Amino acid sequence: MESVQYHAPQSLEDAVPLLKEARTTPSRILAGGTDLLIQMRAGVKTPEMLIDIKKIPELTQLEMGADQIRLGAAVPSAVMDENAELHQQLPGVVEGMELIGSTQVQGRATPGGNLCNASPAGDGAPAMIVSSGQCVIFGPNGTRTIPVEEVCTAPGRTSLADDELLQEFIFPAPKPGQSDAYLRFIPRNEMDIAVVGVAANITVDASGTCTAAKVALGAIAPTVVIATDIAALLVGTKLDDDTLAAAAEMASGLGSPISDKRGTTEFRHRIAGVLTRRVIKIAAARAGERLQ
Amino acid sequence: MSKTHVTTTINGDAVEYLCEVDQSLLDVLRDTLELTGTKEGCATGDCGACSVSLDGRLVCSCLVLGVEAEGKQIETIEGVANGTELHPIQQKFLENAALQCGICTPGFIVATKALLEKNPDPTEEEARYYLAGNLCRCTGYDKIIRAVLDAAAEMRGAA
Amino acid sequence: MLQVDLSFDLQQFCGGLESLKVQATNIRELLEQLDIRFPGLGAKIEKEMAVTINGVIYQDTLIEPIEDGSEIYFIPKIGGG
Amino acid sequence: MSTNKDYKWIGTRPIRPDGADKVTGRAAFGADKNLPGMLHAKILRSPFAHAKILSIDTSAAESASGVLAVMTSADMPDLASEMGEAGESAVDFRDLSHNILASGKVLYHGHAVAAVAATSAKLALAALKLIKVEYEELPVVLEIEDAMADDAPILHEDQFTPGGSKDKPSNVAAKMKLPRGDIDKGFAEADIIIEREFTTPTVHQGYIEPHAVTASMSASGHADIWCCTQGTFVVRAMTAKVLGMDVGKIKVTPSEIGGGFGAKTTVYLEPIAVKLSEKTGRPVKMVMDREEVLRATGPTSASVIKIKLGATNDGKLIAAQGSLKYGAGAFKGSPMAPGCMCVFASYEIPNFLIRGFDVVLNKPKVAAYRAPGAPMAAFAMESLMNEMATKLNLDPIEFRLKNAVKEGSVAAYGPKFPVIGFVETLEAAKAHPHYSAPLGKNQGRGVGTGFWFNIGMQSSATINVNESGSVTVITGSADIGGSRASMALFVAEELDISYDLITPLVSNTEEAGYCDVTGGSRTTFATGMAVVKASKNLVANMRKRAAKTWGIDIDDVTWEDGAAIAPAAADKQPLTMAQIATSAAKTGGPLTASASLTAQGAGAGFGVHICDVEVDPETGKTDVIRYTAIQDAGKAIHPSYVEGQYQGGAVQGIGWALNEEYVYNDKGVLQNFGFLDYRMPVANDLPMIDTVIVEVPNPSHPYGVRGVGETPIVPPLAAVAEAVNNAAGVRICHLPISPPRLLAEIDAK
Repeated sequence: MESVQYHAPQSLEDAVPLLKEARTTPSRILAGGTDLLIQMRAGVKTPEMLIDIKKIPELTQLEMGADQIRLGAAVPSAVMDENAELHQQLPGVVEGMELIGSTQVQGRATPGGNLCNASPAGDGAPAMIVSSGQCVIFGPNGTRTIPVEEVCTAPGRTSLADDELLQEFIFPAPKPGQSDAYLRFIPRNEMDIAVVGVAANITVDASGTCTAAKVALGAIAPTVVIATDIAALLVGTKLDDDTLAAAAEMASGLGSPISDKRGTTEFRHRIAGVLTRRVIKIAAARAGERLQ
Repeated sequence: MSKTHVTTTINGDAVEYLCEVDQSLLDVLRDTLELTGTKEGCATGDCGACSVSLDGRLVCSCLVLGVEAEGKQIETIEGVANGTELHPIQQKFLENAALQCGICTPGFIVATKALLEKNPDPTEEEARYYLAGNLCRCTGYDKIIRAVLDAAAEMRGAA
Repeated sequence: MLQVDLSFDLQQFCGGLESLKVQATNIRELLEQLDIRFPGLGAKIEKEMAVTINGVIYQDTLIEPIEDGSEIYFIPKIGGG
Repeated sequence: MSTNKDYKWIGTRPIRPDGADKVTGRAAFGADKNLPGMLHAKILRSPFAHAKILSIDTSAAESASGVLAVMTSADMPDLASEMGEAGESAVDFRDLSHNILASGKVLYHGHAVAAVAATSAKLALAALKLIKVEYEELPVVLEIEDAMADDAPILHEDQFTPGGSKDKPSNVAAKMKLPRGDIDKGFAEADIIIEREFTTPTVHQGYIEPHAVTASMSASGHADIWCCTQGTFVVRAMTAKVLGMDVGKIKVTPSEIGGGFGAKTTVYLEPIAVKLSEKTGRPVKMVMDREEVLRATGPTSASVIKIKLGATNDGKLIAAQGSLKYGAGAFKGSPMAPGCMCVFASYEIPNFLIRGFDVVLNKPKVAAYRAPGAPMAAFAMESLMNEMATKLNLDPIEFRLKNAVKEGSVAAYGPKFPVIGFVETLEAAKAHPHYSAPLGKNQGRGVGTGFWFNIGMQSSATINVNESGSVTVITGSADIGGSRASMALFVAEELDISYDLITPLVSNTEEAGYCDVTGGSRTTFATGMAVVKASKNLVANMRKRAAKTWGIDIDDVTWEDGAAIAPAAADKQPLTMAQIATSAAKTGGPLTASASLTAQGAGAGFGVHICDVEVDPETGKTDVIRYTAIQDAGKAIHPSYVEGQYQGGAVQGIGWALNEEYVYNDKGVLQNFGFLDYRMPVANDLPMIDTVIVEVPNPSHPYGVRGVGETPIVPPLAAVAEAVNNAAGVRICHLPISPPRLLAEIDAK
């Protein structure tokens, strides 16, 4: 039996030879491990090399700048949750991450891991997308930056090459009157996988009119659905009940949700609408509070 | 099959062990180090029976690799009591009859300790939310939550 | 005499008889008497059923005394979780 | 009867004797036993839910690295079909054997086919992949009514319905009929008749500790088994039977048990571990993982229950008809019979007809789960009782009181009830502040009641007195919920000594006298009876020792305050238990006492639950916001653990009602095989569970005890469903009330 190799590079530079080796050796990046370890035990993933990225400083730092927020790919959810400023700036992004698993899982789960696991029901991605997150991808030839929505290409698949790793996320700091929110539906109150998850990022002006919007839905398609039509519908309105009802209606028509042990197709369509309406309201209320 | 040498600290003791890369910390604790107080209920991070503290952070030891413990501080149920003197959380679990079969108890106590270190005065709702990753099938959680709140009050009083 | 009422399923074993009178002072004698009238019935009851005497369930016992005039009924043995 | 007496110890809440070890991690559970040189064994399981096994080739696995032995059903004796006593209910040993390792056919996905013992679990798992099994797939049948159909795929070619065709095999393994009066006449006299069909899904007991065993066979042919079980003697009996061994050659030592709820009253691993140990001469350890537990141990039955209920305008039940179909899984033996016996047991109904069906299908063989068969029956009946109360414009508890069974009522299952506490329990529920508390928007309240017989069976106890006067109490009854505390309380009360002087032990099958399983709510009742009897024997012995010491007649010696006294002889200072123990050598040798019995007269238990829920009408999500469980305990020995039984049972019932279910695909493959998707309630799904302990003493027990463990899981299904009905304006007949299902119901109204 082949034994698995384990490497925990201390810097991006140290990671380069490992990433090069990963071109020919089946490898996995180990962040929090909360998905990977289960997949390995079930025999779904059989890497021959694990690259533990948690000792690389760039991947574990959380930097709250005036213009942008830099979130290392391997920052545990619990650390995000404990950062009051991050809560204030990107409440939806925090919500997405803190809904993943239990307190115990929170201590390990990371935004980079959640995104690169590429589950259609991943809780992290929708809010990161609506908050215009960018991913810095590191490889032997340097870095490249892509929007969050370009990382997942299909369930379990990402656009990262075998010799690349997700280094960090960069979010623009929200403007006055702008905020985000994430809601998901699960049958219990914890410990479940999203049946549907919806994120919204809303900007309002002093009159309460929506001036910009972004809505994204998880678990209704193989990858996150960015609802540009809904966003277009919201802009210019005061997010009144009729508008939200119309948005909900549109959300219920989106995607191609499956029927499985977690919910039926019809149910997912319905819930997508309900959550869309509710999450826009929450994001709008938060945005209003940020007008000073 | 080559094994990796790991140096770590468990309940204050310097510990060295050899483990395979794909071996979980839970398996190392239970099988290699014979610290069987940490329990396995699912091995998928869904029941919390294997809860330990890793560098002060509550985790499921089934979702941590043994090799990842290198240089870390680990606390398990075996380190909660001070010798034969029970920790107030342990004492309150007993007084409140917060266990029936007892398989989930080590995980609950380790998790409760983490909770109270972070939040010495949790509401019932906060306690329930924090402990939602610890499954108990015997008690319906009522007496566990009472024990947690009772222990919190006692520890605040003692502090 | 004891009043023995038979459940529907036991009635099938006894040609549709719904109840009968038996002279017995304990469960062993009761089952013996039933076996004499319906060969195999006593053994079947001993193996598969519990005896109720005036409503109290007796399971796995042959020696329980039965007072004259008691009401007897047989029910399937009960387990539990 | 001594229930009006003030007790010193009975009814108090001391810390349980095993508690300190359980809060410090010292307590050893099933998977905690290791032996030098131990091997690890793993099981190859069927990838099909129904298939013929054409061949099994284990040669490659046998020669794989680290592998010491491979086993299939060919290594076990071929047993004839034989119903036997093992555990709580009759079991067919051939079925048991074939469930442990499939023979000829696999009957469910995950059915064990072969086992490998190797030097590590990892190597054993790797070797499983080398076993070549040739299958011929057969059509799969998963639903009860599909399995009953004429053209259904047949699981067992040699199984015929009793009273049915003798040529055509059937999946209906047993039928039952319980009639009373004339139902046609009864329904003709009814003013209101309601008829509905209810279904419940397959659900699992969900204990947190997976099954685990370590076994070691000696060269002399003696097997040692360490395992987590509700009954060591059952493990011994079953293992002996399926391996063709004598029970005297098997010793079973119980570990602490991490939950059972009925499911750990049978064996899956033990005979395999013993046989592999015999083959290798090494100890063998086997531990299931969670997926194996869910796929291949016994959940409880799914059910299809149809009930027609007739009442008169004055609120009296006049007629009832029930058809109860239970899925047994791959082998006969669902809890159909107790379900039929329970369904109408709580009410006086002059005319009824109950029919039951035990149906095999391609799912794992069911095992006992808390009040087996009763929760499904009560879900149907109590739901109709609630609906009928609404139609009659009666308060639902009032309606039940009008029809409740009491002492002297003839139970639907035949006999007359002795002293029971259903009326008292209903009255307590009615008087509880919860029952009249106001409700908010989208909130609703429901009640449900439950009944369970409770059982006695065999128990033994031994008490040894130490030279200091402290005592050890030994029984063979596994402690799943705190029974050691109860045993110590009985002894403290009887000997009139401090609880702290008593060490209760659960010992192995060679050192403890025979005890049947801990199940059926019998341990505090029956093993408690044996402990009380042994205590009384011990007191008699100690009085005798004192009489000898004093040279007076034993009848002149009484026992008070933990000491022998001679009330008539003022010059005789009381002899404390410690003094008697210290000088025992001089008065006849060590002090020890034993008792064994087949306990009779287990008192029926009745419970009433009140549940409030809040429903999100847009998502169909239900939250339980208040819950009260009221139940007759006869006498609560350690009230905290009685409350714990009420609370735990209620929450298992809430899970059953709201989210738990086995989800299969059409190939019979379980889709939700982990705790993530088999959704048991977590801490923040629930409110506190209030309890009320009603005490209507059971005259057959020295302290009035009734079993308390089973009943609490019976009422919640209907109580939750009714609360949802009232919150959302729907009528729930199918469980679980998962959000998609409830939303569809809300849409349909």
